[in-house]
Amino acid sequence: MIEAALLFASGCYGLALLLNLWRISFGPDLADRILALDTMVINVIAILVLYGIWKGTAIYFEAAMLVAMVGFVSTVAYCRFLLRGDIIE
Amino acid sequence: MNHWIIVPVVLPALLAPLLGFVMRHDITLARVASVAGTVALVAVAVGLTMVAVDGQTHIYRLGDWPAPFGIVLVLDRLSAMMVLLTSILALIVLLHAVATNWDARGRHFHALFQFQLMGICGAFLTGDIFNLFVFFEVLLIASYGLMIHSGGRARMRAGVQYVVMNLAGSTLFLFALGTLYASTGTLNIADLADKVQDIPIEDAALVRVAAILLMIVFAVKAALFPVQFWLPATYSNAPAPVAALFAIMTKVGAYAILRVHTVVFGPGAEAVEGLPGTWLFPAAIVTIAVGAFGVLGARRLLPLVAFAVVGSMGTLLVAVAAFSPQATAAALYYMLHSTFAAAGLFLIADLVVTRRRVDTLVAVPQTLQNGLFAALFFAAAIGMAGMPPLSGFLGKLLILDALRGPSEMIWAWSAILAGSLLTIVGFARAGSMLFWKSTTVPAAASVEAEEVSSPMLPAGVAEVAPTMAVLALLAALAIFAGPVFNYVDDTATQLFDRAGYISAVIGSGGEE
Amino acid sequence: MGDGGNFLIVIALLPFIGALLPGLMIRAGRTACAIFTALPTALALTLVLILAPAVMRGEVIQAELEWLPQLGLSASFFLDGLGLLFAGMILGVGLLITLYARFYLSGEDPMGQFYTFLLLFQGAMLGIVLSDNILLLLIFWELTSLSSFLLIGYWKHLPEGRQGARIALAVTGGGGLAMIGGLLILGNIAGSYNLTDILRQGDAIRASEWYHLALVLILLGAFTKSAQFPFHFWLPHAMAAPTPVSAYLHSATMVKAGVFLMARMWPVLAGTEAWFYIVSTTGLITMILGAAIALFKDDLKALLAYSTVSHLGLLTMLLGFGTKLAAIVAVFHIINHLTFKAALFMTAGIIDHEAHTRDIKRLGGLRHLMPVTFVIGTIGALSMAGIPLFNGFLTKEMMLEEAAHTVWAGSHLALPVLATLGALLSVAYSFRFISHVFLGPVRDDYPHKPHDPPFGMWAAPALLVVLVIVIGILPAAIAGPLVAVAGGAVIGGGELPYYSLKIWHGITPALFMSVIAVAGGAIVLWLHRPLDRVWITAPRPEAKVIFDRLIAGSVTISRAITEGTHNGAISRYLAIFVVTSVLLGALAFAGGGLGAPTRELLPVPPIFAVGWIMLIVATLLVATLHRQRFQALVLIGIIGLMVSAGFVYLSAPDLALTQISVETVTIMLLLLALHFLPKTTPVESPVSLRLRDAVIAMTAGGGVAGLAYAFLLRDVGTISDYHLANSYEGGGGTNVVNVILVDFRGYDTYGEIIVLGIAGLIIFALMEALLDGPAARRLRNTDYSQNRSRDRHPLMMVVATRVMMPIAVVVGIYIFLRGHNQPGGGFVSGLVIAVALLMQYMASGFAWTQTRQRIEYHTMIGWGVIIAGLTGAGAWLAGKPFLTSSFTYVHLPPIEEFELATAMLFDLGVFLTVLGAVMLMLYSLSRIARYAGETVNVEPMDYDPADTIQVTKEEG
Amino acid sequence: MNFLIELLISFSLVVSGIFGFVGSFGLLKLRNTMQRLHAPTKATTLGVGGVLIASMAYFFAQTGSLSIHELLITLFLFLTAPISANFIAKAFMTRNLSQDDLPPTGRDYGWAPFDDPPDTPPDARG
Amino acid sequence: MEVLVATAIGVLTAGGVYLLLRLRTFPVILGLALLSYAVNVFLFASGRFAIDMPPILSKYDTTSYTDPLPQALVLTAIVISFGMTAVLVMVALGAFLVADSDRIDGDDGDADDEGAAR
Amino acid sequence: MFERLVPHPLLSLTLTLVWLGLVNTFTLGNLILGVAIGLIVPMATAPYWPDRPKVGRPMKVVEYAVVVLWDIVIANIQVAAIIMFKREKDIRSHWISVPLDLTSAEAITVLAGTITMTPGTVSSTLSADGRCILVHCLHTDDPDEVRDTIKSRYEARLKEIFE
Ligand code: NA
Ligand code: NA
Repeated sequence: MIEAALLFASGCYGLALLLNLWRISFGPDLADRILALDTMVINVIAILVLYGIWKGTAIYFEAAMLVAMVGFVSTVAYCRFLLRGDIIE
Repeated sequence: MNHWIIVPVVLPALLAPLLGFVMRHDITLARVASVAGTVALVAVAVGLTMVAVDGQTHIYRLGDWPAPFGIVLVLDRLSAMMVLLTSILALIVLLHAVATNWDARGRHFHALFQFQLMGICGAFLTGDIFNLFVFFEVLLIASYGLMIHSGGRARMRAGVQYVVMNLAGSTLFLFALGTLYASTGTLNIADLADKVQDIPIEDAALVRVAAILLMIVFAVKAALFPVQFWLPATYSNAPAPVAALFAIMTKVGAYAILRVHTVVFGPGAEAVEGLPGTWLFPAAIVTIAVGAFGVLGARRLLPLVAFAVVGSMGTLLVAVAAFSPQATAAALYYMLHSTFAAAGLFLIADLVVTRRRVDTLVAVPQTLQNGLFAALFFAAAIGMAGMPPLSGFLGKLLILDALRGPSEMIWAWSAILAGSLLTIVGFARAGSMLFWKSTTVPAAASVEAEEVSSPMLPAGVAEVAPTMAVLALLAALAIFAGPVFNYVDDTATQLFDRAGYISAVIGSGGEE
Repeated sequence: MGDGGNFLIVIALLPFIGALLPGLMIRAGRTACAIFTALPTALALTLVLILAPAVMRGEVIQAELEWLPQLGLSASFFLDGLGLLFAGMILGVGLLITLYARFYLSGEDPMGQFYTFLLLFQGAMLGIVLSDNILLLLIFWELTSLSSFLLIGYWKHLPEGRQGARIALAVTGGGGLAMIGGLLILGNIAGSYNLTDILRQGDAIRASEWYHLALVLILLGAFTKSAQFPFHFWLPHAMAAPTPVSAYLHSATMVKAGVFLMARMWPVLAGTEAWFYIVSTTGLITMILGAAIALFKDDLKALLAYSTVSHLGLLTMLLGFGTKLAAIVAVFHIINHLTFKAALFMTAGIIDHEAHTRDIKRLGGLRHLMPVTFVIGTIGALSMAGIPLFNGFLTKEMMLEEAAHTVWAGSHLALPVLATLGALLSVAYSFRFISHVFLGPVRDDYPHKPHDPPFGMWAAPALLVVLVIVIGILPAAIAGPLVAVAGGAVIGGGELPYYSLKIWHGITPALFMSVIAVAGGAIVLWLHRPLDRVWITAPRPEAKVIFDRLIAGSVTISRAITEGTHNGAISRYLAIFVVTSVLLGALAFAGGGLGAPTRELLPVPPIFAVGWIMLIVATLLVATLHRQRFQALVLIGIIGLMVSAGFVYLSAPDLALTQISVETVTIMLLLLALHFLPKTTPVESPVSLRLRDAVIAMTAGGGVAGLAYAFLLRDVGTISDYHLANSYEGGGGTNVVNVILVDFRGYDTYGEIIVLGIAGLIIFALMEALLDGPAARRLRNTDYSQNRSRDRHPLMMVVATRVMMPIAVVVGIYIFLRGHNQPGGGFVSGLVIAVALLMQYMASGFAWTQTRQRIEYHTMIGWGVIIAGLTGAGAWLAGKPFLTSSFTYVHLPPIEEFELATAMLFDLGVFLTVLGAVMLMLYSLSRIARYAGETVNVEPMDYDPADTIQVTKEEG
Repeated sequence: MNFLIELLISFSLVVSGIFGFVGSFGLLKLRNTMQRLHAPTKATTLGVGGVLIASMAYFFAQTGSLSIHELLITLFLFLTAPISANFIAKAFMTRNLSQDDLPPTGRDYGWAPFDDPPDTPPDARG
Repeated sequence: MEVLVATAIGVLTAGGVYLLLRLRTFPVILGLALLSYAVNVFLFASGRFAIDMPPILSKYDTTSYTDPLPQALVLTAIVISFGMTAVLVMVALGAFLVADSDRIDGDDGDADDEGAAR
Repeated sequence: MFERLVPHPLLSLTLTLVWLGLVNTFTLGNLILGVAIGLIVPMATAPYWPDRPKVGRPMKVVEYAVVVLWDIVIANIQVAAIIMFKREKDIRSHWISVPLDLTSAEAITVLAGTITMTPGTVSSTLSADGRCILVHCLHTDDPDEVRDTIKSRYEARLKEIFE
C-alpha cells in the first residue's frame, strides 16, 4: 500500500515538475518564472523526502533541508534583483 | 621519509596567507618576507636537487597513505630540476618586481606570487594526476590575479580571455581525468603507468581518448598549435615581471607532457603506441612557424617577445615529441635555457617599455641609458633567438643533433632553422627601431608626451641587476653545458625508466 | 696539449678578453683606448708568430678543452697553414685597422663601443679559422654575423647603416643557419664533429647519400658570407659602416670567411661534379657581375665593395675548379687581395675624410692635393687591375691560366672567355678609380678642401702597398712559403702540385688573355660615359630591391598570418580548441577497440525521466534564450536543482549538498555582477556563425555523451576499495567521501581551499584596482536607480531573517560536525553559514550588517589556510608525513563517546577559508555597488512602525 | 508494520501528491500572475506537509523512535514561504502595476514599492 | 539510466560549448557554468552508478557501496570551479567597467589604441 | 547580564529544539550540545537582532497555531477546488487593503505570513509606513468580509500575544 501511495505521490510531483517547467519556460512575466522555480524547489523537496521514505533512509534528509534553505535565498535574490537591481545594498 | 620534499609547497603556502592577510598593509614588510621566503625556497630547491642527484626516485606519502591510494609526491631528478628552475627564476623576477615597484601597483602581489610558486612547485612534485589538476588550478588562479595585477583596459580584456581559455582547458582536463579513471580505476601516475601497460589495443579506445585529451590540456599550457592563440595577448598584456614568471608556466605544460606521456603513455604501452608523438610533432612544427611569423610581423615589442616564447615552445616540443631519452635530454637543456631567455627578454622589455612609455615599434625619442638597454636587449634577443654564445645555440644544436630520424629530420630541421632566421630578422628589426632609429628622433617631437608624465630617472643597479643575472645564467648554462647536460641526460634516462619509477612509487611501498 | 696548444687557446680568447678593455679605458682618452685595443691584438699576433715556424715546418698545433662532449662539441683549436695564413691576416690587418680607426673616427663617435665590437668581431673571426670542431666553428661563424651587425650599424643615426646591418645579418645569419644543417649532416656522416676527423673522411662523405644536401647547405653558408651571387647585394649596403669596418670586414676578413670555409672543406667536399658546377659557376657569375657593377658605381666605397664581390667570385671560382693548383692560386690571391683591397679601402676612407665626399663624379685631380694618398691609391688600384710588378698581376695570370685549361659543360672556350671578360672589367674599374679620382684637373667645388692626412692615418695603407710591391716583385721569396703551407693545408696534405710564383711565365694563353683584358679595360674606361648612360637606363633586377621586397613581403605575410589568426577573437580560439579536442579524441578513440559491455543498464524510474526532461529542456532554453540574461540565470537554477537531485538519486548525498549550496552562491555572485552589466545580449553573430557553433557544440556534446556511455557500460577495478575498507579504521570516519577529502586526499583539498582563498584575494584586489581607476568614474556616472522598488529592506524579510539566520547557523554547525561520518563537512558548512550571512545582508543591507561584523574576512581566509596548513604540518611533530591524521574517541561519563580527529581541525580550515572567501567576494562586489552611489542604511529595516508610535506618543 | 500506520502514511502520501499536483496545476491554469501566486504557496505547503507527516510516521514505525527533523523543514517553509510570496508579488507589482492600480492605503504613505518610507532623507530616495 | 545520464551530459556540454562560443562575457560565463555541470556529472559517472548505496559506512550491515573516489574528486572540482567562476565574473565585470564593453573578442581594435601604455 | 548572555530566550529554546531535530536522536550529549548551541548562537548573532520582541502571553501562541493550522487545511481544500473546478472567468480576484493595529514588526510579519499561508489570500506588501497590508484575494464576493476575518481571527490574537 505504501509503495502504491509512494508511486502515486511521485507521479503527482513528477507531473507537477513538468507543469512548473511549462510556466518557467513561457512566463510570461519574470515574476512567473521565479514563482515557478520556487514551486519547483518545493516540489523537489517533497520528492527528496519521498525518496527517503522509499529507500527507508534518512541520509538524504539534509539535502531536502538544504534545498529548502537555499531555495528561499535564491528566490529572494532573484526578486531583489528585479526590485532593486542590487541584491545586497 | 624526507620531509623536505613537501617544503617547496608548504613554505609558500604558509607564507602567502601571511603576506595576503597579515602583512597586506605594509609593503616593505611584505617585500622582505617575500624575498626571504623565495631565497629559502631556492636553498631548499638546491638541497632537493642534491638529494635527487643520487638517481633514486624519492617518495613522500602524504597523510602516510600508501600509493596508489593516497597522494604521493615524487622527487626525482626531473622534478627537482623543475623546482630549482622555478625558484631561481622566481627570485630574479621578484627582485625585478620589487626594484621596479611593480609589486606596489596593485594589491596582493606578493601573496599571489607565493601562491603561484606553491602551485608550480606542487605541480612539479606531485605523483598523482588528479592532484596535478588541483595544482594546475592553484597556479592558474594565482596567475589570473597576477595577470590583471594593477588593472588597465587592455590588461583586463586580455585577462578575461586568459581566464576563459584556461577555464575551458581545465574543463577538458576534468573530462580527460574522468575518462582516465573510468578506464583504469586509478589516479596515481605510477599506478596508471602500470595499468595502461596491461590494456590491450582491443580495449584501448577510452584510455587513448584520455591520453590525447590530456595532451591537448597540457598543450594549452604549453602554447602548442592550435591551442596557442591565447598566449601572445596574455603575455604581452601581463605586467612584465609576471610575464617573466609565466616563462615557467608554459614549461609546466611541457613538463606535464613529459611526465604523463612518457611515464604513463610512453613508448612501450601498446594501448597508446605512437599516439602522443603523432600529433605532438606536427603541431610543434607549426608552433615554431607561428612563433617565427609572430616575431617577424610584430608591431609591438611585448607581443614580439610573446611570440618568441611560442616559437621556443615549438622548438622544445619538437624534441619532446620524439619521446626518446636523447631528444628529451636535449629538450630539458633547452627548457632550462628558454625559461631564462624568455624571462630575461620580458624583464629587459619592461625596462625599455617603461621608459619609452609605449611598446609599439616606432621610433620615439631616445631614452636615458640607451646603450645599456640596447646591450641588454641585444644579449637577451641573442639568447631567445638561439644565437651563440649564449645557451640557446647549444640547446638548438642539441635538439637538431638528437632528431636524426630521416622523416622527422627534414621537418624539424627546416622548421627550427627557418624559424630561427625569421626570429633573428624580427629581433633585428625591432632592436634597430628601438635603440638605433630612436636616436634619430629629436626629443622635441614628443614634448607633449614628456610634459604629461614625470621625467624618468636612470635605472639603478637594482633595476638592471635581475636582467643581468638572467643573462649571466644563460652564459653559465653555455659555459657549463657539459655538466648541465650530464644532469639532464641522466634525468631523461631516469624519466624513461618506467619500471624503476613504478617500483619506487608503488612497488616497495616507498623508501623511508 | 703542449705549450703550442696553450698558446692557441690564449690566442682564441685574447680578443674576447680584450673586448672588455676598450669600454673600461675610454675614459682614459681615445689614444689610450686604441692602444688597449691594439694590445691584445698585438699579443695574439705575437703568439701566432711564435707558433708560425712550427706550422711552416708542417706541424699542426692542436688544443682541446672539453665543453659539451655529449654533443661532440669541444673547444678544440688547431693551427695549420691555412689557419696561420688567416690568423695572421686577421690579427695583422686588425692591428692596422685599430690604428687607422683611431684617426678616422670623430670625437662624437663612441669609440669604446667601436673597439669593443671590433675586438668581438676579431675574436669570432679568429675562432672560425682556428676551430677544430665544426660546432665550435658554427658558434664563431654566427658570432661574426652578430658582431658585424653591430659594426655595420655602428652609426645608428644613418638609416643606411641600420638597414645595411639588418640586411647583412639576415643574409649571413640565414646562410649560417643553413650551414648549421649542412655541417651537422656532415658530422653525422663522419660520426664526429671534429674537423680533423671529418677531413680524413672525404671519400666516405662524398659517397654518402646526404652529401648533396650537406654540400648545398654548407655552400649556402659560404656563399652568403662571401657575398656570392645571388647573395652579393648585402655587401655594398654594409658599406654604410665606418670605413675601418669596411676595410676590415669587407675586404680582409668576414667576407673571406666563406672562402675560408670552402678552402677548409675543400678536401672533403671538392672534386665532385656538383661541387664544380655549383661553386665555379657561382664564382664566375659573381666575378663578372661584381666587376660590371663596380664599373658603374660612383661611390668609391661601393666601387670597392663590388670589386670585392668580384674578387671573392674569383676565389670561389678557383676553389670550384677542384684542382689542387687552382686551390693554391686561390690561397695566394687571398693574400694579394687582402693587401691591395685593404689599402684601397683606407684610401677611400682618407679621401672621404678629407674631401667629405666619396662620390667619384665630384672628385678628380686629387694627385696634386694629396700626393701621398695618390701614390698609395694608385699602387693599390694597379695591383687590383692586375698590372705587372704588383702582386695582383701574379694571381690574375695564374687564374687565367687555370681558366684556360678548364672545360665547362663540354665547352673549352666558355671559361677562358668569361674569365677574360671578368679581368677586363676589373681593369676598367681599377683604372677608373685612378683616373676619375686622382687624375684630371684640380676642381674648385670639393665639399671640403682636401689634403693629405696625418701620418697615422696613411701609415697603415702605406705599409700594405709596400707589401703589394714587394710580393709583386719577389713573390716566391716573400709569399712562397706561406702559400705553400697554406695551400698544402687546403688540399689536405699530400704532394703539392707543381707551380711557380714569378712574374714572367713566358708566352702563355694567360698572357694573351691578360693583354686583352688590359687593353679592353682601357677602351671600356674610355667609353665609360656612354656606357654609363646605357647602364643607368638599362632595366636590371636590383637584388637589394628584391631583397627588400622579400623582407617586406615576409613581414606583411607574417603580419597577415599573425594578426589574422591571433586577432583577439577568443570565441574562435575556443572553437578551434573544441574542434581539436573532438577531432583528436575521435581519432584516438577510433584507433583502439572497445571491449564488450560488462554492465547491465539500470532501470529508469519515471521521476528520474522527468528530471531528465527538466534538465534537457532547461539547458536548451538557457542556450536559446541566453540573450535575456536574468531569465537565463533563473533557468540555470533548474539545472542546478536537477543535478543535485540526480546526485541524491545516484548515492552521492555529499555532492548534492555541495552542488546546491555552491550553485546558490554562484547565482548570487552572478546577480551581483549582472547589476552592473547589460541586461541583455545583442544579436551580433550571423545565423551562419550560430549554426556553425551549434554544429560544433552538438558534436562536442555527442562526443562526450558517447564517451560517458561507453564507460558507463563497462566495469573496471578501482583503487577505492581500499578507501572503503580503511575509511573507518584508518581515517576514523564513516563518510568515506569526507574521509577521502580530509584524509586520503587531504592534499587535494588543501590545494582546493587555497584556490578559494586566492579567488577571494583576487576579487578583493581587483575591486580595489577598479575603484582606483577609470571604472570608478563610470560607476559614479551611471544611474542604476531607475524604476526601482522603493522598499530596500522590507520589514517582513528583516524579521524572518532574524529567526532564520540563527537557525541556519545551527544547521551549518550541525553539517560541519557530522561531516566526517555523515554527508556534510567543512565546505558545505561554510557555504551554509555564508548563505545565512547573505540572507542577513539581503535583509538589512550590507552597510548595516557589516558594521556588526566582528571578524574580518581577510583574516578568516588567512586563518583557514594557515590552520589547514599547520594541521598538516603538525604531523611532522610525530615524525609523520604532512597531513597524516590522527583521531581518538573520548568518553566523558554523562555524554556518550565522541570522536576527536585532527581531520576535523583541517576541516575547520576548510570551513573558515570557504566562509571567508565567499564573504570577501560579496564584500568586494557590494563595495563596488556602494561606490556606484548606493546609499548606506543605518537602520536594519526601512521603517519600523513601532518607532512611529513611540515618536507620536512622546510628542503627544 | 501496523496497518493503521500504513494507512496513515499512505493517506498522507496521496493527499500530499494531490495537493502537490494541484499547486503546480494552478500555476499553469490560472489567468494572471497574482492569481497564480496563490496556487503554489498554498497547495505545496500541504503537499510537503503530507510527505513530512508520512516520513515521520514511517520512520517512527520503522525505528520506534520519533523522528522530528521533518518538523525542521516545516519550520523553514512556514518561515520562508510568505516572504517568498511577498517578494514575488512585489516583483510583479513593481514591473506591471502602479500605485493607481491598487486600492488606497488610507494613510499618508503609499504602498512600499511605490513610496519612500517615512523619514527618508532626500538623497536616499529611490 | 545510463542513457539518460550520458545524454544529459551531452546536452549540457553542447549547451555549454555553444554559449562558450558567444561574443559577450556573460553568455560565456553561463556556458562555462553549464560545462562545469557537465564535467562534474561526467567525472561522477566515471565511478559508475549505484542506487541507494551512498558511501556512508554502516555499522550494521555489510552492503556494498558506490565508488566514493569520483565523488571526492567532483567535490574538489566543484569547489575549484566555483572559485574560478567567481574570479571570472569579477574580471569580466572589471573589464566591462574599464572598457565599457562586454565583448569578449578583442577584435574591435581597441586593444591596440593604448599601445599597452603601462 | 542575563539579557546579554541570553538575548533571546525563545530563540535559544527554538535553536535547542532545532539542534535536537537535526541530530534526530535524543541523548544527553546531544541535549547538552543543543543547549550550548542554543546559548552561543544567539549571542553570536545578537547584533543582527537588536531589540528583543515582547511576547506577552506565550500560551496564546499554541491556540493561534492550532487555529492557523486548521485554517490552512481548509484553505488548501478550498483553493484546490477553485483551481481544479472553477472556470477561469468565474474567478473573481480582489485587492484588499487591511489597516493594521499591530505595530510590532514581529507581529506584523506573523500576521502577513498567516495571511499568505491561509485561504486564498496573499499578503503582497505593506504600506510604506508599515501600518497597512495589501492582500490579494484569489476569489471572493465580499472583500470587506475577508478583511474583517483577518482582523478578528488573526490580528486580534496576535495583538494579545505580542502586546
Ligand atoms: Na498563501
Ligand atoms: Na492566505
